[in-house]
Amino acid sequence: MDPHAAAAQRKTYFLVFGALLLLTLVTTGVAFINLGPLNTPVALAIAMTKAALVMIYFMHLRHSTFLARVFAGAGLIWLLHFITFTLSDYLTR
Amino acid sequence: MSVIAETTVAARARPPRRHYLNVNYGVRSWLLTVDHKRIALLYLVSVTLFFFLGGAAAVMFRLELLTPQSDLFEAETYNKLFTLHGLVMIFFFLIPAIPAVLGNFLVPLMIGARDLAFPKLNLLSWYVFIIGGIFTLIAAIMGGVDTGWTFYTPYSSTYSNSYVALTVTGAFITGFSSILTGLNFIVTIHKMRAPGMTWLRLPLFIWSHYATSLIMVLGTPVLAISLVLVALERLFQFGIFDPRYGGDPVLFQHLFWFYSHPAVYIMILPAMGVVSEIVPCFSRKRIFGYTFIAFSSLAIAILGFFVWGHHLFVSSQSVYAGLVFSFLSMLVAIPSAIKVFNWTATLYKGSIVYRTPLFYALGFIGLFTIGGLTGIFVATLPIDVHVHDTYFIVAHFHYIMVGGTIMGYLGGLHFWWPKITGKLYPEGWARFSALVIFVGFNLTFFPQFILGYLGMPRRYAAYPDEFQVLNVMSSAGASILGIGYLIPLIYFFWSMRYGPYAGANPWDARGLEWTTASPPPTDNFDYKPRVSQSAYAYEEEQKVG
Amino acid sequence: MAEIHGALAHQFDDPEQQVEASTLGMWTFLATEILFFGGLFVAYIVYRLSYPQAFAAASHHLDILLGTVNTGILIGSSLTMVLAVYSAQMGRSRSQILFLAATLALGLAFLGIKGVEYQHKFHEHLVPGAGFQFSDADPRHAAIFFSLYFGMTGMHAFHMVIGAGLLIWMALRAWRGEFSASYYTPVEMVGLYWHFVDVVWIFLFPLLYLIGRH
Amino acid sequence: MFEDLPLFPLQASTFAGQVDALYFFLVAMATFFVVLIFGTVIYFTAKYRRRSETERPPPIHIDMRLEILWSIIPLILAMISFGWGASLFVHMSQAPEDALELRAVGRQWMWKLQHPSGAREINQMHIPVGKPIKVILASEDVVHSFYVPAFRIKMDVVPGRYTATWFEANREGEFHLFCTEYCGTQHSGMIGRVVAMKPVDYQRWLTSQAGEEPIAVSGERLFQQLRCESCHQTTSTAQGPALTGLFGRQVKLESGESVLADEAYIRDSILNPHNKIVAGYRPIMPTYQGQISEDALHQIIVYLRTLGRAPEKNPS
Repeated sequence: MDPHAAAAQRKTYFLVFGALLLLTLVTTGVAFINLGPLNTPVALAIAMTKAALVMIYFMHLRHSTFLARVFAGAGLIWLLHFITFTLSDYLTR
Repeated sequence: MSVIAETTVAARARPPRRHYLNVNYGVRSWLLTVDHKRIALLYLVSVTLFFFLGGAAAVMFRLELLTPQSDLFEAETYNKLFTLHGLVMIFFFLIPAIPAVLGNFLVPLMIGARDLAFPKLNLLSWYVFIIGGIFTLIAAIMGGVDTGWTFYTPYSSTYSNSYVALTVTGAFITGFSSILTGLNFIVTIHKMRAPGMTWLRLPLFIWSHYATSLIMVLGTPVLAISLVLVALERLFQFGIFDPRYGGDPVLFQHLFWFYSHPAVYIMILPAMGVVSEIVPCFSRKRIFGYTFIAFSSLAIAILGFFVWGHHLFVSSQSVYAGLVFSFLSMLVAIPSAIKVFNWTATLYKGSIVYRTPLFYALGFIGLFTIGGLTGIFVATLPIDVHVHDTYFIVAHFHYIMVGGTIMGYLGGLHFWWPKITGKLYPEGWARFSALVIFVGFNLTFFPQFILGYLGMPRRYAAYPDEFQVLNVMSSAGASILGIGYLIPLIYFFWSMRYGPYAGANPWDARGLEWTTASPPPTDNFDYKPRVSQSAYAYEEEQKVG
Repeated sequence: MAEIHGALAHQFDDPEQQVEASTLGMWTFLATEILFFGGLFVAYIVYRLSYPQAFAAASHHLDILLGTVNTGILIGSSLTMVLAVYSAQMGRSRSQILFLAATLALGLAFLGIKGVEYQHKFHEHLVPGAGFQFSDADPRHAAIFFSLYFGMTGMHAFHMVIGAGLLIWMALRAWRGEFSASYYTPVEMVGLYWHFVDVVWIFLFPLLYLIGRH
Repeated sequence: MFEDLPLFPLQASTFAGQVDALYFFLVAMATFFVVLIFGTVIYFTAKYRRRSETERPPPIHIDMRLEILWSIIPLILAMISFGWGASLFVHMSQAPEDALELRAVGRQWMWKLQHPSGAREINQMHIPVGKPIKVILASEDVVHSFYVPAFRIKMDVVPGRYTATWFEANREGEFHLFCTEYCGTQHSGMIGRVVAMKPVDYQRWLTSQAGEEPIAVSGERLFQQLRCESCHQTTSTAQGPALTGLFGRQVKLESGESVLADEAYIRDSILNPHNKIVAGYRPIMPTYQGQISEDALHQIIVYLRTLGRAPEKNPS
């Protein structure tokens, strides 16, 4: 890797770290504001953003092969499927 | 013992001087091996032991069921026996049988690789398997467990007075051996294929193992965590499933079957792969509908995760969920039917050679057809209401797991035995035992369909008198089946020592595994495999290198 | 290049194949891990939808300050982890070891704070089982919350402990000079694992600590 | 010899004929395919056996029409069984309003039943033919399953909640009652007898069981013994919501939602009173978890149902 790209890489890591810290404070702060039914969706949206940042930048999915991305997504999609189908019972009882 | 009648030219050749079996000797060379072929043999020995243990339990409770009263054993012993049978057969035989033995041996050979992608992980998976097995066996020796292999809560987590936690730990640990095997296969099939071995040139055995591996990797962890939760509830009164602690017992059933229904496809898909190799070989013909069979394996693996709720039709699951899961379960019929029809069509205008592996494969097709069609019965809601947890279910899944998986496993073992050991098995005895197994199997399990529709519940140590005749038929069949399984055990041992040398390719089969010596060298190939043919090119000569 | 002797395992044809295989293997393993935690998440969602008040009441007994601090610490450890991989990539083994040590220290700090929280719960009789006491409404379902809390965070902590072991192992290997700019796959794989454990926490934190705080 | 070898279960409910009709359809379909596959496999294997070493079978290429045909036909047949099964299942899941309600409790390892008149039975169920009967099921310990093969009905008995099944017997006689969810050591001993009799005989049987008070009366007595009425009065100063006319009504909750006051809701409100607080009330009711048996819960609920459907009132 050439030094220029390497420096940019390092900078990205610190930026992502900053964003993650910021989002942590935001999610804690928002929890104390009454958003009605929206509190949980907002908290989850922030968590997903943070997870995406970690996966794309820290876990290098940005530079990964297509296959690695597919398997990274497969687990998540499968978990969503698991949740949805279990709830198809619980929410219709 | 009569040796195979027509000795092939290859059989008169000499075995290679150096191969994976004699490259080094001693216990250490086996227990520390990272050669996938040796690990396959470690698994072969282990699963065979477990198979006969589980079989012995079955023979014992079939004896008990000769009479309506529970007179041979007390109900408690009976319950422990069927639990041991289920646990051992499912977690320690059916799930690892084909993938960890034949799959381990053949996946690298078939794709032209030197080994699996992670050989040490492969060895680790065997150790994990053995440790899990030891836990389960210790629990069995200390007094056993009586929950049934399904561990339904709150019986397992609170009420049972048997060694649940220890057994659950055993099953939990063993699950990781399955995950490691699946992970290894996925990476190997993606990354280790020889030049020219494109996806659509892969043998169907590989496709079915790829599909199986997806289930192992995506399903098994859910079983693992469910068992952890059962153990936490049992040991520390963590409230998750027991209504006394506010939990919902049906949630366990959701978690359990999210894995355990796909687990049925872990058992059957590899056997389908075996059949897809054997049928074209002995028909001397390309397999019919290659792509349909290949993609139906993936379809079965994925659909398998969408149908678990059909185990909960009478468990107070919502009517809506029941309808959804019934509908989706019906769809499994399609990829299954595609496979059966394509195998049958492969025979058409073939040049069929009668050999034991083919008889097993044809037996598989027939019995799987019965098992699959009765699957439509139990996916149909009102029929399942009546037959759920009766002997109808027992018969149905034994047609799949014994009629399907074990037929496939034995067929595969006979087919690749010459490759694994370099020796031929005695054909006459093999045919005889295949016949005994087929007859014994049907006599054991067909009466159970009738028993089930009559309403005899499963897991009953004692039963009303009117069910006796059918139960006696079933027990008689079980003893024939038991003998049928012992015969191959004996002649396989015999052939290791006295069997004639098989040659590299005794069946004149296609596929990379037949292009190397029997037994293969440690690195599998003495040359660099290159593939320029599609699989099952039986109308051409095999192109090598 | 004596350092990378044996780096290419016999079953692979070239280093590129080896790296791709390792990466794919690790991601496949992480997919497994997602579903392993997934069982807990499913149980959590089912019970939270069934007993929302009890979950909110129980969640108020968690220490939000310690939770937030711990989240920050774990994110910090992810940064040092990615910098350790970066140093390995650059072939700077000294800074690689330092960053691995920093990651380990942050991980241990996380576990320490977690331990303090567990101890508080123990004193407050909030550990499920015979000794469980809960003064607010609906103690039975609050007990489910705490069962899941201990189940999920315990399982997470267990992964952290394994991760800590892996970090020590990687630091030792780096110290022995086994890695170079052309071969650092093991560090990268441990990094993936460590970040994954971080991601799990990123979801656990709002789900466990931040219910009904307003 | 066929007395010893039964091949088909008795049909003793209105469901039995309907379920069996579907079953015969499936048996016919299965037989057709089994004969087809076995026949074809045996025929091909015999006809195309290898006759010479040099034989080269002609390559057969994939035929899309064939593949589509044998994908579509199973799909159609599977959809027929699904549709047929689904409509029957939905019918079997909805008990008629006027069904006679029996209350059953499963425990290791017996069935306890109580009739509306108060008559109690163990491991027996006397019922009149020609009348829809709903059995409301509860478990005191583990999961059991209530199964009467002659009626083709089965329902799991899940601890912590009510489940229910219904049927209408159309044949007099004695039939098996089985537990079909493995429930421990004496699982196979958890069996009983269903006695289906003419309605007049059933009435006669009920009167012979005199001495038991009706369920609702037991429930009322329990209601007083447990001092439920001290809070759940009809006056406006009451600390708990009035229960008259509660059953079958929509109840507005403190959380803003509203729920139907059915048996599950009442059961949950007694055992987990803080889970669903009625709008306008404080969470002060103690839980009766562990202090009240499943039998007693059944009785209280039946009593509360007899309180009738009073005109809609503002609970506060």
